[in-house]
Amino acid sequence: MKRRSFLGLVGAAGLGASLAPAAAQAAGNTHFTGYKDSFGVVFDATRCIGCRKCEAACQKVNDLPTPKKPFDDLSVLQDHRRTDAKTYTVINQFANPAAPEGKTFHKFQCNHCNEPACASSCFVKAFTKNPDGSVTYDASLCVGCRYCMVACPFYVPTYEYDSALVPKVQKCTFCHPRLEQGLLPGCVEACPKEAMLFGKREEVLRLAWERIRSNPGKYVEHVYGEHEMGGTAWMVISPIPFAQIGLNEGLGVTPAPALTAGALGAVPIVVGLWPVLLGGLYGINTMRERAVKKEKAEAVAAAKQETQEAANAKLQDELKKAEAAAQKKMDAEIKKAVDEAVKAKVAEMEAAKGPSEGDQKEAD
Amino acid sequence: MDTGTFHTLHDFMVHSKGIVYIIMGVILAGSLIFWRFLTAREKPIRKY
Amino acid sequence: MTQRKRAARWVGIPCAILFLTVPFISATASTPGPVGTTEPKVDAIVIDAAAVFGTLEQPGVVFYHEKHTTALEKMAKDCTSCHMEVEGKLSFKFARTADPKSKTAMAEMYHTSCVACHEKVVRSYPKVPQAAECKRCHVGPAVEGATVTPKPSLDLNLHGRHVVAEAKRLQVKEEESCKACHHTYDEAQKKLVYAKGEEGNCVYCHKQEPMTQAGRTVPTTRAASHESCVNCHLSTRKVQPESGPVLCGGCHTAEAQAGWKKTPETPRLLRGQADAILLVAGTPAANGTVDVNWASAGPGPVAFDHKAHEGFVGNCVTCHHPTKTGGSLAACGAACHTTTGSADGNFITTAQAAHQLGVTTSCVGCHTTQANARKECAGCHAPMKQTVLSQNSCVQCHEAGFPTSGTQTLSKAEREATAAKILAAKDRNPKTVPLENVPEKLTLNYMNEEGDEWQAAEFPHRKIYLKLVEEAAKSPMANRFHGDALTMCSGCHHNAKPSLNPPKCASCHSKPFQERTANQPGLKGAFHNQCIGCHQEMQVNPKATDCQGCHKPKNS
Amino acid sequence: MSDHKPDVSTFTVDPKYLTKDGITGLARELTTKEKILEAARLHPVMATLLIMGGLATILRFTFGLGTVTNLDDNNPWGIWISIDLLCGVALAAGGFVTSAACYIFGFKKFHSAVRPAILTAFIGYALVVFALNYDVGRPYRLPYPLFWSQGTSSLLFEVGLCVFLYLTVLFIEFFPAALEWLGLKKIRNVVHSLTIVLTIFGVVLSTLHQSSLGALFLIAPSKVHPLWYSSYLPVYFFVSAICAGLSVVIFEGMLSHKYMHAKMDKMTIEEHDGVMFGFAKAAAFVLMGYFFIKWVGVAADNNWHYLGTGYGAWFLVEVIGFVFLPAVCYAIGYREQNPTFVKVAAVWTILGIVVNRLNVSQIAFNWQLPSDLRYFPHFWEIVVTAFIIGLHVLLFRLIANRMPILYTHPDYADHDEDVAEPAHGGGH
Repeated sequence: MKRRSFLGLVGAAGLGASLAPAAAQAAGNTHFTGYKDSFGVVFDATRCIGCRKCEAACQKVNDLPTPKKPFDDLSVLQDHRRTDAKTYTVINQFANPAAPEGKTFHKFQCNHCNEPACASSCFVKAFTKNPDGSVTYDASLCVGCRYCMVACPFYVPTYEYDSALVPKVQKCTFCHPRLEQGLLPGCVEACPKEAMLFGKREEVLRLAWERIRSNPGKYVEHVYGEHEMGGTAWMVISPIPFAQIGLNEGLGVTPAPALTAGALGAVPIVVGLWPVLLGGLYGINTMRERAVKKEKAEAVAAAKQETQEAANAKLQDELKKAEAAAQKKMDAEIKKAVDEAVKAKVAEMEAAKGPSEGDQKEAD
Repeated sequence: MDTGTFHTLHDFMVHSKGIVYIIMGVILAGSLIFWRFLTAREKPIRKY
Repeated sequence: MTQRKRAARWVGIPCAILFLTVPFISATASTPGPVGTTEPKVDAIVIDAAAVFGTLEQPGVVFYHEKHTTALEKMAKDCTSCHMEVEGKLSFKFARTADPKSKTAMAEMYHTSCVACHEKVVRSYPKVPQAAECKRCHVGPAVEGATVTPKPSLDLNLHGRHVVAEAKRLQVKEEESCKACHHTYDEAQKKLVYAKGEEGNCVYCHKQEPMTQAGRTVPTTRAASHESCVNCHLSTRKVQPESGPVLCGGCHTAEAQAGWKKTPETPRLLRGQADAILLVAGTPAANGTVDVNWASAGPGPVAFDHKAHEGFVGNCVTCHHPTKTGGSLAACGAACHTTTGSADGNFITTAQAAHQLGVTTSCVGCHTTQANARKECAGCHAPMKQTVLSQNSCVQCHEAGFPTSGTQTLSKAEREATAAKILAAKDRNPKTVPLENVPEKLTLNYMNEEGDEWQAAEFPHRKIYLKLVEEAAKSPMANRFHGDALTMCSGCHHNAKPSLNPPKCASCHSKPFQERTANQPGLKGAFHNQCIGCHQEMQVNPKATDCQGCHKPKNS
Repeated sequence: MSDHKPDVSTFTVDPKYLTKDGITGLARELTTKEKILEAARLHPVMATLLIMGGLATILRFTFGLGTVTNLDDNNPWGIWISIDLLCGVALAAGGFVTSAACYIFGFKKFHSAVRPAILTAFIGYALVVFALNYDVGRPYRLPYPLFWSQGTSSLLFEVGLCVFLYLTVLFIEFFPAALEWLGLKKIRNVVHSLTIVLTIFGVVLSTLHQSSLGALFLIAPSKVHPLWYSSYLPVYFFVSAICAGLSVVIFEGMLSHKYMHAKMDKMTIEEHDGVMFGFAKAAAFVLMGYFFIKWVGVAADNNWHYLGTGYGAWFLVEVIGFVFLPAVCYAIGYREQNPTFVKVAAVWTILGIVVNRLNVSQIAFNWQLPSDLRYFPHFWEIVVTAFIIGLHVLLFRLIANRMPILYTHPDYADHDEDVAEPAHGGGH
């Protein structure tokens, strides 16, 4: 387990403060300011002349395929182009009547957000915000879901749609490998006009504002990317409103992870409370059912008993009646039998008297 | 560089949500076990 | 059966609710969509006169004035078809001289007049909107502001032409023709009178919004100018063929304005101003005298060439600008921009009024704007920072050699004389360095690295220098303010002390993006920004992306 | 009301495969040959779908997404996500809704609806996962987020985890049917005793991933039209999924009664009207609640002015035409006890859910892009989606024709009395 995860676990257990004070961070009130001393670039649209040297350099240092039209063919600037899996940066031309030759250019590439939406959206952590300011992509983790492309407010990540089984997401890397060697990004180095001001982000931001302030009227008084989506490493200063050089001015300043923090925060609460609520509902229902069942059972029992008793009573009654009837019958039978016996005796006696009239007569 | 502090909100969230997911697993298992513990004696008591 | 009936009723009710609510919601919800992209027409007038009485049920009517005048002309009709004439002057209100008192009366007036005419002309113009076709006229303020772009202005040359014309018309001497237009309001007589020597610019009294002054409403610039100019042009037209424009397009398009005649000489307008005056910080008095306390008078007085500026600027109002409620031709520091500021001057002090950047009404602000406006100057001037005044620039205007302590009272005549003397002594010739100090060609041979695509550029140093000198010589301002011969060098050889042996570019510009000098370009950036930036600003070849215009490819 | 009598004439399975006992519908032991023959019996439309689907599969896995889809760098998600995933999951909500109603909320009279609903949901979820294999670039890495590299800050991780767990739960819930079919009494009883726990887990997991599917779009406020983007998106998705679940159970019952009537037992047939009207009542009420909270979202972000635009009109069509009106239709159906209204409302609601999911993920998504950069599905994308839907129907029929789904297995009829008692059982 990584040290960070371990400390986090300890922190979660409430011991973090005492064991590792350095790691203790309260989320509710913590403000993340990004990597100190990370690099940044300010693209100065007043300087860019649309020579496409940066595009050529980018293709060269990143070993990208050679495009159909050569880089010195400036007619492509007429179309509004975007980057693709084989191009990490493009220059686009925009009309600006006030500029020399009536044109202003904008260089499009990954802006390397301070809080990258691609990284925040990636479900396999394929994107990393590096301490040097670059946002890089690890193809060995990528599943190819393209949620990063949905999430990116700048439409930066591109995809190898022509690859059937091993497509990669492609985007500008800020020449992360070159930065590590102490070299400048390819495009920055190639620009004949130094239209890209490279340095520590904080420093180039300060210098950008210095340029704006010391040339009143030359620039729109805003550094695009200073606060957009929580700030980006690549920023733009422009002589005309940013919307007119193809930038979305309505992005807001909320960093991407903060946009989803609320929804993610609700997840554990649902997990924690739903079983309680549902268990409770279930409990209430079974209890009610049980109560109903019990009542029913008792009612049945009572009814049964009542019936039994009624039946018993009736039986008794019947028995008594039957007994009485039997007695009566018996009495009648006895009486009848007695009467018959008496009659028979009398008849016998009469018969006995016959041979001896005298007897019979005597018997009457 | 990795001193245990976070420079970006993203890093912080990956870390903290990771722990929260573990806690969620614990909650699901724990609530089940606790419910069993809670109701285990109901049967005998009901035999009045 | 009843079951089915009941069910039908249940279906009917929600459907009815749906049909009733959906249009209502869509009608009330405002649609933030793009504004009309149609080309604004100069003669489009939005008629929403009834709006002063409250919200209108219909959007305003967009009325194309020129379309109507053309149509009327074809029918041999004139302005009086729509505009009423009072005392020989047209009222520029439609079909009335005074406004009705209620919204309905106003609307009724327009509807009756417009519709009556449209009904009459429907045979010749079958497409004209008719009575019931509300939406064809009430299309809303889609052409907002169209009628005032671009605003015509009466510069000194045009003013001069009017002076001559008015003198001829009124048959008076030229200097007496002012009364034709200039007036003030006399409260005692309660009428407009001409006051000699008090002529000012129209906008000092006639503002964008109607202003109340002395209990009466002063018409807006728009109303006043249309009433005065157009009526005068119309009446002149009756007696002579040549007169000023009377239709919208005659004044309100850039093409028309460019076609206005110009006299070769622009006459000066004399209102008692000095040719040159010494501007000095102190307490001004009414007669032009200034009490100066030299100890607190700042960096020395300025000798101001008023006469020359009249010619450069071409009008009075650029410097003698109107204020919210008035304006005057008095000296800046006299009443408004005093040394400590006053409410009349919006608490802008003399020093601020002279030095403020980013405005055209201050001395320095106007000078920097001028330097950037011409493409021949912009190569050097556009990249110069314009947020602070450089420390060396004070002496360009502020004269040395004046006392630094004690007090003095300077009369207007003394100030004029001193200024004239100082200005006469100024060297206004173009200054150049000896050509042997200007290298003919430079090869910027810093491109030895492997992988460099191009060969080093050959830089025609002297040719460029001479071209710049030639262009600058055409500008009196440049001749006056390019302090010495080396000034021209510092356009490129900046940030170092001007010298005939300036430091090499590479001594400052080397590797880019060094932490402590990050806003200082590297060598490649410095060259390209300097050369390309200047070529772009001065609109000269080679163009920005023409690499081969300067460099040869390495493999050739 | 009139659907009671078994109508063998509309039953599609060849009567020779039926036993004489038409009520239980238990098939007699078939010969292997008969089994193959039966499996191969397909409607021509279905057969075409399967062939085309197979073709699409081959194309997808040989030439890549670029060949079979109109997806591009601006539009990374097409109808495979919008319909197969978003609609698929929402419409499979019947499983948790029905089992919760029956086992937790105590509506025992819905008992006969549980098994078909669980089966529908199980097949639904299984096919969602199946369809994802087409859409994601490297389907063989689908277990990565669960077992290899957990991107816990992603809503998609949450969705993935829950769908995986819920699929497992649904499988176990469905398992008894298979075990009964196989006659494995002992295991069946053990699994069966888990019913309540599984139901609760199911509700928890469904709440989470149904809502999280909506929350997926929370990260792109600049891309989704303001009328559809709301911080309430997760709530909307969850509540509308309940409506979808209820409607699907009604719809599925409707179809089963039409085509598989002979497979039903007396209880299922007798309970059918009760289930239908009970669910109609619930759906009407939930839909109306959903209708109200949709307006809360509009009010919360003060998006009223958008209602006057084209998107606003479309929003009104969705919210009034596909939420309010079906709710009213359900209500009329319930009040008048009119099955036609209920059935119409069920189909209407299902369409409404599809409209909503398409709106959020396609129509209102990338709304600021010029129309030539917008997405429209490719022919093969539609084929694959239709193929997945066809598979669903096929699998349902295949299983419901064999296993005790629409009837109670006679061996376990008496067990149903205690089905509502929990496994860990404290109930008694």
